[in-house]
Amino acid sequence: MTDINWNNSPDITEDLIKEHGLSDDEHKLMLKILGRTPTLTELGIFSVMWSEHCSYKSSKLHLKTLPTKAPWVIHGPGENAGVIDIGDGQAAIFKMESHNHPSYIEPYQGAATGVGGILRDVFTMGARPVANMNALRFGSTDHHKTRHLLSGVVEGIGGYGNCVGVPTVGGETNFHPSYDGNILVNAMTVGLADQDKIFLSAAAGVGNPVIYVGSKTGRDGIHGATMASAEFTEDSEEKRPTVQVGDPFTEKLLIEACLELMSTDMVVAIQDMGAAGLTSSSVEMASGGGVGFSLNLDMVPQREEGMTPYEMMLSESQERMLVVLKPDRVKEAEALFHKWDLDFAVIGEITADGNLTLTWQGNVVADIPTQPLADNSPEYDRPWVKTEAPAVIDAADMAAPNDLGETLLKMVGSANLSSRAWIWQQYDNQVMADTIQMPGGDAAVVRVHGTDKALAISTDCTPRYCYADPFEGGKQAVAETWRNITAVGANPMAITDCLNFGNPERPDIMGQFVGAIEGIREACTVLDYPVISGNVSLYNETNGTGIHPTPAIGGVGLMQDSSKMIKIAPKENGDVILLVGQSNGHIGCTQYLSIIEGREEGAPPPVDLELEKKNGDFVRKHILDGNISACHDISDGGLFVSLAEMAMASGKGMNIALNNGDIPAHAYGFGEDQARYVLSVSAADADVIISDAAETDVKIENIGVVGGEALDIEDLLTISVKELLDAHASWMPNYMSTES
Amino acid sequence: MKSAVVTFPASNCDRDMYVALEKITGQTPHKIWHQDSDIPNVDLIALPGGFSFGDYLRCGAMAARSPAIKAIAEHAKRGGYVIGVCNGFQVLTEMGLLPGALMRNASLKFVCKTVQLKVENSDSSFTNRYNTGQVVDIPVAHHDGNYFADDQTLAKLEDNGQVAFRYVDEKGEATPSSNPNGSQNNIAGIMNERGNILGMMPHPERFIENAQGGQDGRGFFESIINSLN
Amino acid sequence: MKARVHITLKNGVLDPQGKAIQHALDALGFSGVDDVRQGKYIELDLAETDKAAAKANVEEMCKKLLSNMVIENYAIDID
Amino acid sequence: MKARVHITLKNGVLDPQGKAIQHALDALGFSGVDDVRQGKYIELDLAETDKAAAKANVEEMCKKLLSNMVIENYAIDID
Ligand SMILES: Nc1ncnc2c1ncn2[C@@H]1O[C@H](COP(=O)(O)OP(=O)(O)O)[C@@H](O)[C@H]1O
Ligand SMILES: [Mg+2]
Repeated sequence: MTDINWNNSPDITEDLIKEHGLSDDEHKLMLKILGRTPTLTELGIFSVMWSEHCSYKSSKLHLKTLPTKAPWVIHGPGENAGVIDIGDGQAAIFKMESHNHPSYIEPYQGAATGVGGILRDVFTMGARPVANMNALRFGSTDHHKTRHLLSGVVEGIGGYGNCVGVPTVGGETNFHPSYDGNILVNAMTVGLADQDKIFLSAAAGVGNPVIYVGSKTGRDGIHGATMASAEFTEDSEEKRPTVQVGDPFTEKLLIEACLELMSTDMVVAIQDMGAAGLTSSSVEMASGGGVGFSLNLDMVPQREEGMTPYEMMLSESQERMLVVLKPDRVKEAEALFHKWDLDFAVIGEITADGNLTLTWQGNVVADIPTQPLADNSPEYDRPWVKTEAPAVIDAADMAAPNDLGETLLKMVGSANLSSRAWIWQQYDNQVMADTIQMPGGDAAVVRVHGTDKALAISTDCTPRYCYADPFEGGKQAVAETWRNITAVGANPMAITDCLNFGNPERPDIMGQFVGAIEGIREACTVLDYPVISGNVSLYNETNGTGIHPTPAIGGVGLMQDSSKMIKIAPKENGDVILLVGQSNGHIGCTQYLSIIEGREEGAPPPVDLELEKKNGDFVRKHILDGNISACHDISDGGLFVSLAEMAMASGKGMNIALNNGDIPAHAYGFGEDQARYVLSVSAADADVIISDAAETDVKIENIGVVGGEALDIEDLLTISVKELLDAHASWMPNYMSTES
Repeated sequence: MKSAVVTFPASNCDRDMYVALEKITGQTPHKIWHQDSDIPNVDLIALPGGFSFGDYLRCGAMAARSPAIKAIAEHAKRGGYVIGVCNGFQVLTEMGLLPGALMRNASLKFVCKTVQLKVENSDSSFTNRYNTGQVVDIPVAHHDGNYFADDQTLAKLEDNGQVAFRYVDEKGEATPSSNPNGSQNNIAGIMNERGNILGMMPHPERFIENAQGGQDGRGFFESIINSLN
Repeated sequence: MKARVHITLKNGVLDPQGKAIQHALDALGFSGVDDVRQGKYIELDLAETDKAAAKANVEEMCKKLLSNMVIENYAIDID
Repeated sequence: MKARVHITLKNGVLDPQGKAIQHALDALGFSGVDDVRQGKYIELDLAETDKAAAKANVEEMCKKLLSNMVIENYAIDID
């Protein structure tokens, strides 16, 4: 064994090990792997590699049960991002990731660096990022921090995404008191690559050089463990902020430089430095390729003076990448990075022994076998209890509102259903000039540059459903993305997930997690819609109160002919409005119940996945046949809200007559039964669609026509489109311009 | 029309401009890297949108000091056409080729949306395919598009017909609420006195086909082609 | 009464702007610039005439709005 | 040697940031703020050891890059 001789290394005491979050078993395992006491740097490396964040120790067992395969899946979970085949030798590459905690501490930088991180996960695989999405959850609108957090997060996402020149094309935004102390900032990036130019992180080739490129390393983001290292740093005059600051300018250079590098044949392997920076990138590259890494830390570009090996290995400085090059190409690659004004340093080489060997100032400061470190990362089967299914609420037991029109107005002007234009106008959603469906519709659509193809993207989750029934909620989140993608005419291909939950050490929370995974599994299986990447964020909890379980799903669909895409706005007066799907007036867990009755209870709407598939496939077929001119799925707020949204998008009114039988009108209008769509079609096409529906046993009803200045629902309500628009558009700007 | 698009390190609408020029002119544009001091002989040089150097310090400031800038200025001096869109407009003011400056939006927020522009005068090389007073839809996407010039400069711009586009409402009125960034006199785009240099905040290159939401941007490029014939 | 506030990044916090300025100066041929840090400078005209009261007031403003205490420091001069 | 540069907007130049700060302070209940102007503060670490030379050099930097003479003024302190 190599001589470990870092004379500065302190005693590795029990306390120090505790501070690094290692359990007794993990401690023992570490000693067994090393065959000796670790150095401080080694302890730090074990600690981060085995942290929940890097090791997925609480979730792994369950994540393994998700369906990840399909003929069109090129790389599923396990790589930096998932990859699907979109034909013509091209691939779409995508992933969603959380940056929750940093965004609560410092909303601008937390959200900005979240965007930066997910972009790197995608371009590190050789993809040019073409679209960003953001799924945001904030606390109650009454909470004193909500405005500050919302404005900072949105500015940070825009500040970063706008500068790197990737359009932010959609997302979702909820407010709920369960996020008061733990907001969620989930960012998703979609990229495009040629299938023969996809890069992986597994290193190979003993003697090949290991290159560090990008920004210099500072002491950013060295978390809880900082105390342990504080005594070894020169200056302690002020407590170091653990916040990382993003530099989108450098990220843009990094994207261009890396893509240029990857267009040559110089690269053996490449990996971004994400969480746990140099540590996780080097361990993953080495263990993934079954080789060792020998790194000379003196060669690491450093922003600050006197950095210790511990700090360098744990730093989370942004905008950095690790690359293994072919040996004779270093000069060429260096010139390329210098053209883009980026740091480039050979910091080590690939070795045969499988160890991560770090030297610093002439001494070996760490020497860890990477395979055991990666393979033996802890895996827990945490105890869990199933969430008890809540009782179904009957709308007939509930008083009807006096004025349905006023009720609808109140709903479209509420915190959770009002327009998000205040948000998306701060995002450049058109840069790259291929966005053909901008925020405001069901799914965002971007063209595959230079082809007829397009990708449709949607992020969805209904946390109140997941809280009431994690299984149904998990199913619903997947189904809603599938439905949104279908509604624009695209074929849903695969999803990424971002699983945000509370403390997994609590059996009830773990039960939520397990339930949601089961639901996602079932939905993905039935819909033939595999999970190809994802991220888990646990411990979203303050003072024992966890967030609502929030398994955010990001779905991607493909269109062969982007000219067939449709939007939610009806086109012509006189067009017929069709309602697809079964309306049962399901009122439990609805927006209506929450906004109008102030109650959050009952069972969420059940998701019949076979029905989803049948109805969705039917709608998509008719979109592609050119029979449908506008389509909107029914989700939050039910049928009336969907109709209102379509009217607002077109500026045209509608004359609707309902056939609600013995279901109370408010339940029929605001119930959130799943697997439903509203279509706007020409009169001639309506006949074609209705007769096809009869043949294929799809429930469809003609409920009215487009026209006039108002949304008029016979015997129930009449509201001018203008009034709807005013209520819908004004909530967020008003909210943000008043002080808390 | 022979054209060239300049790329600074963090330009991000260079491809969009390139694609628009290629589609509309039918000719492959040249690419100019900000470090190039030799530039091709073309009719039009386009400075695209983006963040050139991260928009640090001041938008366009560092770009306006790049090696390629000298040659671009010479091209302009010879009477060659130069357009600057968004960040490109900021670069042109920083270079001193256009008067005034672009300040932080009055809302202090980035703004991305489609706005209405009034074509102030269809006599120019950049607007002759539009009608005077025509209202067109073009998207904006910027953080610093709040045009400022001192009163004298402003008066001169107005008197000489150097204001090319103004933010207006659907009726063509330059109202405060139709102004997305607080620009003086609702100015969206201006020309130099000689009429061969134009800077504008809105992005005509993003609106050249209906799939993008509209194609009112085409007229801008077609005007330049037209004025060469 | 005038208050001048300097808002600077805490030590160790990355300063992308400063870095870019340094780089640009270098490219323009200015050598010997070892480091650049960019901060904000805010001048406030105050109705207050008591120096101590003004200072206390501006201190509050810094904490509540002008500076981001997570990554920035502030310094106040009154005259 | 350290140079401190203050870059401020010229009189008569609109200052959207200053105005927004003033507005926000007002909304937060800070009264008696008559005007706010926001500028930039740049610190440079210079290799130069001669004060006059350093000042001349930084003056050049201001003219060439750090300030936009159309809208901004600069002031340099060396120490
Ligand atoms: N944070 C956000 N950023 C960008 N777009 C958003 C954001 N939140 C919501 N949107 C957009 O607002 C529209 C409505 O959102 P939502 O009600 O969640 O749609 P749906 O119910 O169809 O899933 C969508 O087009 C969505 O992309
Ligand atoms: Mg939808």
